[in-house]
Amino acid sequence: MEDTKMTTIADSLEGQPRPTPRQNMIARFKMHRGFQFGLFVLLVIFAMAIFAPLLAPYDPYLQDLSSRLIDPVWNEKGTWAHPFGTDGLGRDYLSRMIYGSRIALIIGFSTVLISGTIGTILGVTAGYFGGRVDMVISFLILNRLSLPLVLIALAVVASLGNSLFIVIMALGFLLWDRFAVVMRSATMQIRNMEYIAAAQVLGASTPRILAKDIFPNVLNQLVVVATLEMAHAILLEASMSFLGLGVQPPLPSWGLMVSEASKFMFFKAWMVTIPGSAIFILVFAINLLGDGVRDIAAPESRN
Amino acid sequence: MTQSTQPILSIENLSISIPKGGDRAYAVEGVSLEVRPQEILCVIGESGSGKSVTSFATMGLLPKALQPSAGKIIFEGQNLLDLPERKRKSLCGDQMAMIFQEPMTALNPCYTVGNQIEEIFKKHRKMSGAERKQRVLDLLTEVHLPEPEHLRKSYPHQLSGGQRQRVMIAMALALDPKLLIADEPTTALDVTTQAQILSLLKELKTKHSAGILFITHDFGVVAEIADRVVVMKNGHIVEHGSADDVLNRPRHAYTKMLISAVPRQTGAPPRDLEDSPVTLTAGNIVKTFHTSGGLFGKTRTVQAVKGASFEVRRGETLGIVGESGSGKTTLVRCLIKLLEPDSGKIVINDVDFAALSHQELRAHRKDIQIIFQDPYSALNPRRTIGELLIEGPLNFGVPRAEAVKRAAELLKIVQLSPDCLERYPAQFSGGQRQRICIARALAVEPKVLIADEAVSALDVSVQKEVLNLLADIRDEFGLTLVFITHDLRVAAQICDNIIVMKDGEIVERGTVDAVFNAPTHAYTQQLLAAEPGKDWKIPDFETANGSPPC
Amino acid sequence: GADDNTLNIALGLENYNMDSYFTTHRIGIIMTRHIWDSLLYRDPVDFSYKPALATSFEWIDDTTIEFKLREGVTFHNGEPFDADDVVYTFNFISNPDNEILNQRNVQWIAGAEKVDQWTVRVLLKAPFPPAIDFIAGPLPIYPNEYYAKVGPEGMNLNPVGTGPYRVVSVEQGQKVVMEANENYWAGSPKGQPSIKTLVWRTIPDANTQIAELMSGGVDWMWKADPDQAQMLSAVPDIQVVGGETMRIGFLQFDAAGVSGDTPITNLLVRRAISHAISRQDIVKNLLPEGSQVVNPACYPTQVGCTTDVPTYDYNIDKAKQLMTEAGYPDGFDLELFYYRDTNLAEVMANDLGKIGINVTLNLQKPGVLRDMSIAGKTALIFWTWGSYSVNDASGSTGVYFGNGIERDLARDQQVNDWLEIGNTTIDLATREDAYKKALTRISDQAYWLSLWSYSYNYAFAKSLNFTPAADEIPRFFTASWK
Amino acid sequence: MLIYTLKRLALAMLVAFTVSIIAFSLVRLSGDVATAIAGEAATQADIDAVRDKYGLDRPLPVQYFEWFGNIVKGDLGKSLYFQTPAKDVILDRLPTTLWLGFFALCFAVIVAIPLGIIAALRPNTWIDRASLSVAVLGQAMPTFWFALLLMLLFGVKLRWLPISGNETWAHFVIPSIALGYYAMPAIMRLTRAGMLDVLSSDYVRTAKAKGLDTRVVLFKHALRNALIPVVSLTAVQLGFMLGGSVIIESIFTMHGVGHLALLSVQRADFPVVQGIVLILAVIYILMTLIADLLNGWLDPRIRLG
Ligand SMILES: Nc1ncnc2c1ncn2[C@@H]1O[C@H](COP(=O)(O)OP(=O)(O)OP(=O)(O)O)[C@@H](O)[C@H]1O
Ligand SMILES: Nc1ncnc2c1ncn2[C@@H]1O[C@H](COP(=O)(O)OP(=O)(O)OP(=O)(O)O)[C@@H](O)[C@H]1O
Ligand SMILES: [Mg+2]
Ligand SMILES: [Mg+2]
Repeated sequence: MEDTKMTTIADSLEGQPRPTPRQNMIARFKMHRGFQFGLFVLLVIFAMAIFAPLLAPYDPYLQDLSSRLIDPVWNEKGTWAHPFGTDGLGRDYLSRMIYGSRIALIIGFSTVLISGTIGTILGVTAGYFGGRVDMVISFLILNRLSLPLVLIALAVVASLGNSLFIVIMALGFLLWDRFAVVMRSATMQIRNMEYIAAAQVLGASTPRILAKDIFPNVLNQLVVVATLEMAHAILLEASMSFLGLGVQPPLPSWGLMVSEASKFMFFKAWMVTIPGSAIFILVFAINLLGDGVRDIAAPESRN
Repeated sequence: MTQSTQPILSIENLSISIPKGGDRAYAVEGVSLEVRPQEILCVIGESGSGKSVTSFATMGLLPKALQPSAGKIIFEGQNLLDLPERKRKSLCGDQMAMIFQEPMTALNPCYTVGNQIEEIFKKHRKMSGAERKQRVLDLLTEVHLPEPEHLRKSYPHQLSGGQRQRVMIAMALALDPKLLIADEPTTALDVTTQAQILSLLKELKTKHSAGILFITHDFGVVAEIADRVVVMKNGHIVEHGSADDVLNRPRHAYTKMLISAVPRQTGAPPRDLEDSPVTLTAGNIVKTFHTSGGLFGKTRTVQAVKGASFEVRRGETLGIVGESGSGKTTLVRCLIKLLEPDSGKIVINDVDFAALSHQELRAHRKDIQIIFQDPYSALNPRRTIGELLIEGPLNFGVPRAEAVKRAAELLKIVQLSPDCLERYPAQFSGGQRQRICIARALAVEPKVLIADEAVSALDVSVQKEVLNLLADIRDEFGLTLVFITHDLRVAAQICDNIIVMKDGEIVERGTVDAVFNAPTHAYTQQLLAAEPGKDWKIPDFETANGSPPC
Repeated sequence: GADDNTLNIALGLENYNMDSYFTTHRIGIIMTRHIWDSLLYRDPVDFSYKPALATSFEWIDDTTIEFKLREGVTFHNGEPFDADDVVYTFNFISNPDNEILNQRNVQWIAGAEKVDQWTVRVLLKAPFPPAIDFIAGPLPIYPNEYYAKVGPEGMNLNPVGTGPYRVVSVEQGQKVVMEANENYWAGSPKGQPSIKTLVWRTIPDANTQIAELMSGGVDWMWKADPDQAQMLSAVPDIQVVGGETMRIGFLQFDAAGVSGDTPITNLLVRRAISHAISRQDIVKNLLPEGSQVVNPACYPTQVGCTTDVPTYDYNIDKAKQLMTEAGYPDGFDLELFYYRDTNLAEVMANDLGKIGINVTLNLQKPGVLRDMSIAGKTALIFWTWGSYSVNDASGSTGVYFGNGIERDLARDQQVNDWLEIGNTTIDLATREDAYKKALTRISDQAYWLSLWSYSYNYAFAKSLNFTPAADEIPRFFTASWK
Repeated sequence: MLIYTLKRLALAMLVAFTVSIIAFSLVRLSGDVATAIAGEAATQADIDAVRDKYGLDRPLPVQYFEWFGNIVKGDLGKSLYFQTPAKDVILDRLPTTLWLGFFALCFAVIVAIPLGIIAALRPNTWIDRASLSVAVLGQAMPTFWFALLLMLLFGVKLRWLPISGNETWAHFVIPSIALGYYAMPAIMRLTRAGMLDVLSSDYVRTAKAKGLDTRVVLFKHALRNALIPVVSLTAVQLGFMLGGSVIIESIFTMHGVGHLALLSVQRADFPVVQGIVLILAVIYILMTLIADLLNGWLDPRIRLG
């Protein structure tokens, strides 16, 4: 009697195939409201950026001095002709907002592409080879960390001139530190895994080990850092543009829009609120997404 | 012990449910057991059988996710599950105490040993500081710790594992508890240390008249100390009775299966290998580590291997035994050139590996392969079994199609179904993973196969299967096997010859028989003496087993 | 506020050096007028010259002016004022070795001579018509003994003058506190100061200035953006007044091709651009009350300036037609350099876009931009110019045109010759005629397109009596609480 | 420990050296410094004079070594803008920034650590979610925008606090909150994660098995261990905050080095910019050193390791 019960339990245990990592991930994804929300918002902003010409009611650069500073539609004096109102040069705010998503995303993605590449190469190299290589790279990282980020970025832009390209390059070459730090420790962890030793023993070359064994296993953490750094880059660009050392007008950068509108701060708060909230929502969504990726794909790297 | 004594602890029909998404509905179901004074009750069972959960439920340490759904835990006449939190807390540490498995992490690294013991007095008794200090010193002396005065002021990280476990025991005994729960207290320790702790516990049992609930998965330990035994499987008790009955006359098939899986001191009959050619020669290998703690940390020098030499013949299995830190792993990592030895020769089939350049080495790597201890970290979780199995052959220039075909065959050899190729490591159990590791090593058709503690992480039943598989493969492929273990029984079962290492040196070598029956070195003798349950003659049963493939 | 008789002034820039001769910022010019006096004083309303430290002056010849000095004036530190101070000051600043920052203000001075204790002669290197305007403006008289002792560094830390206000403390780059000079000499054209304490605070961010003004932290600010000004005027305790200044905005064309053979060297293109900028619209919508479209290459009140020059009305069709004639029917790419007023630059870029010129904006620091223009890296620059508040046409044209003037991108000999006459002749009619010719040619050849004059908004507490002046110099010694 | 400290100080010097090279070359990228010094109305002759006066016509490495040699002597050169020693200009403003950083850090820590602890004690409850939201909001809020909102509310609308300047402690309240709020999320998350980690650790289980009071378990056994990584992070955050003070100080017109840095960047006052970069870098390194020492004090494994 007892016997039969035991075997059935045993059978059901062994017979049931364990879920694949992907199935696990999908299950976690389905549970994760924050990630879903973040993803949704980001996709909406993405769509906005891609279909900007279709969505925007006006040319974002089209000035009309005769219809300056029109209030948004929810204010008494607003009209549906300009749902978000117009700016100081009579440009349609909604259209600028829509096109602004392009700038924000371009900044976010390109910066992370540059900084991620630099940081990952440095971090993985340091983590994999250790020893002296690690010492040199750690020193580099320490140097980078001790440089005041905002100040250096401002100095570079101030000297080389403000343009989208320079801002991206400046941020790209400054924001690699977190990539390097995280990739370094992640690689160190993986480096000590026995499957790396196994691959060596099986005659795999170092590049092959890096590509096949190290990289796929640090990828999750890379994605997490990349999302968070993307948010960071967008915020920094906004701050720099706010200080007047960001992208060049008349680009409809949200940060620049806040900067241009900040003179109306106390009287026409909506002009600051709209682009400000757009930055906030985008960064918020990206952060949710990053947290989500961490929870879903790499729950082990919670801190 | 006498049946008439009133039990200190009796667990009645305890069930603890697991929240949805777990691997089963109950962590334990309908568990009943009793612990009596001056008695050691051993709970034995394989990993995940519910041993820890039962003991945690008693101490009120269950994680929030797990809640007792039925049953009673009666201690001194009161049901612990009904007691208010505060009352229960005043029992813990006072009337009942617990020792944990991991001595390395069970003590708070931030406070001195003395401080952590004194806490108990502060909480449960009113004592002056001097009194408390004296009691701490007494306790430390009682558990045979050297220099109690100095030790009291030490931090946990300054102590060895065995010393920490003694501190844990001292802590548990502080207030003379009626019930002592020990959850695998010796699993993480070396045999010699384990023997000392076990004898300490036996000594305390009589001295303090406490009842001890001792959890383990090692039948040797059971044989060594148990008065009565409870066998658990998948959350159920399948058998219980006196130690003698359960060990020598088990009734339940599962118990029989477990006992028959326990490796025997007397392994296979000695084989004649004198005429086989020598495949592997290690000559005077030396390896010293110089560690530096980061950019400017202190440097430390460890002589891990101090000149080891040996030969292994084709078809032979050489066992390397020794306690933790004796240099076993370092030695074999030098053999396969994962570490660069400081000096020495490694000759495999007339090629001196130590003299090869990096480039030449890669071509020769296929001759020597290794299986690691931890089946969980030895497989890249991001690659399918198929990719893992063809990795080696591809590196050595085998065409892809052929490599895939061979991978499927290999899976058959290690008794897994070929459709496992598409799956990821996470979908396999520990034993199955170890089989995959073996298949991966075999894929490049090595001449020498090294197994570094390849079965230590596995349950006995699985351990036995893997050992059998290794022996079969060795014979089938004419492999040379270097088998590293800290478990003398395992070594005896599979090896032809044995090397004993201590502090980086080989202190004894010889055939299994010679080493086990007539050890010459004091250290070997000590090791053998420390083997738990060495007096237990393991009965033989007919059992059918073999886990279903994949 | 009025209750503690303290005026809190918000300034966007800091005065990096309190020594009047070692600062070029307007803030420095303003503070100078409060701390020191000059020999003469130019009336802010009718631009007439009034006696100040000098009671009278007389041109002895084309290069010599004699001043009779006022008696009984003392410096803040008690040092009496007399001819030695004047002579010392003029000799100090005209000596190139002393490297005073603004050489333009002093390079015409040969030196000064003491005639007697109350008479001084200032010697010119060559005839220089606006000399009196300079003497009435940026050339304050320093105490000779004190300055000889402490030098520019000491003067920076602890300025001493004869002016209506005395410096109490200087927190470099942050705050300057001044107190009314109790012993200010009677009869000064500046009048006696009424407000006891002036606190000059540096608040670079315009928003913060407005916030402070609204919350009562400061009592006075200027250069509020026209939109801000409009909205500020709706705030109960605040009044906003506008005041025109001599500053004008203009486009400088590289007509001579210093930056290479760009389309800008083509007269038709320059004229097309001049017709394409919607100056009137910009002035109406984006500039403060009081700003107006300007046509000549100078500010109309300036001596020698005339508005009777060829003008360019806003006419897109004509501009397009000119572009076609010039051979650019499809337009071209152009970089517009500028150093301030991004929004105005944006609108001009937009305007030029309408005639096919695809403009990229390029913001630079002024010093850098000037260098770039000299080095031939700029074809079109949007500048603004305040003529140092010198009410003479030479203050404007003299900087951008003339033989040997490196910032001259027109390099028109005819223009330069006429200007030479205007700049160096004392006779007013001759000057006016020469300037008129030059200005006419400048406009006709479109070397420079004057855009507009800048009017400033002054926003301050309603309880304050304050009148702005056209020379961009707020005079707090004339301000008072209601 | 002493040797360790000395080694760290040596490291700090080394970093200061490399950072100074970076700072120097970066700032010298700023085009022609002489032009910037001479000002809007300068003529070419003026510029040449400036160039000659400051030795800007010599090769860069020569200038660098001279500059560095002076730094070693404690001389950062002369501010091109103020014409006074850059060291004085910077040191004059440094206290403001340090106070701002200190207050901001206090704000961040005082809010973040309790919040992190509470969240860890009640994981996945509304408290946990609420504190996580506070954190995520903080991370997503552009600092300048948050600062402007605070200024609008407390300075203009309510008139509770002064808006700009740094004369009294009241001037520091809004800026500290604005600055600290950005640093808070990271500290909170780490406290929470560390606490969760520690609460499920073996030694906390041991402490519970000893029947200790929850209070003792939490504050004696758990918190100390959980705080060890937080200390390092906090040091790093202080470094970031000193950098972030550029924005906050500019908005609130606090005369600290951050604001000075922005202005100096704009007017190419390179000795000052170089000096600030250098000083901030050294402060950062010193902070990590202090954090390490603090960790050594908290964690005997480091101290006695
Ligand atoms: N916190 C938890 N949440 C969910 N399930 C749990 C939890 N802890 C334990 N379990 C489940 O309870 C069952 C019994 O676990 P337990 O730790 O008692 O096993 P064990 O016999 O002590 O094994 P081992 O020898 O590995 O320590 C297992 O199936 C396990 O998965
Ligand atoms: N990479 C390393 N750096 C520094 N010291 C090391 C390193 N690897 C091993 N050691 C030291 O060398 C000695 C031998 O270690 P080794 O791992 O070979 O022992 P082992 O016999 O395999 O022990 P175990 O049974 O615990 O696996 C130990 O003292 C260990 O601390
Ligand atoms: Mg267990
Ligand atoms: Mg080992």
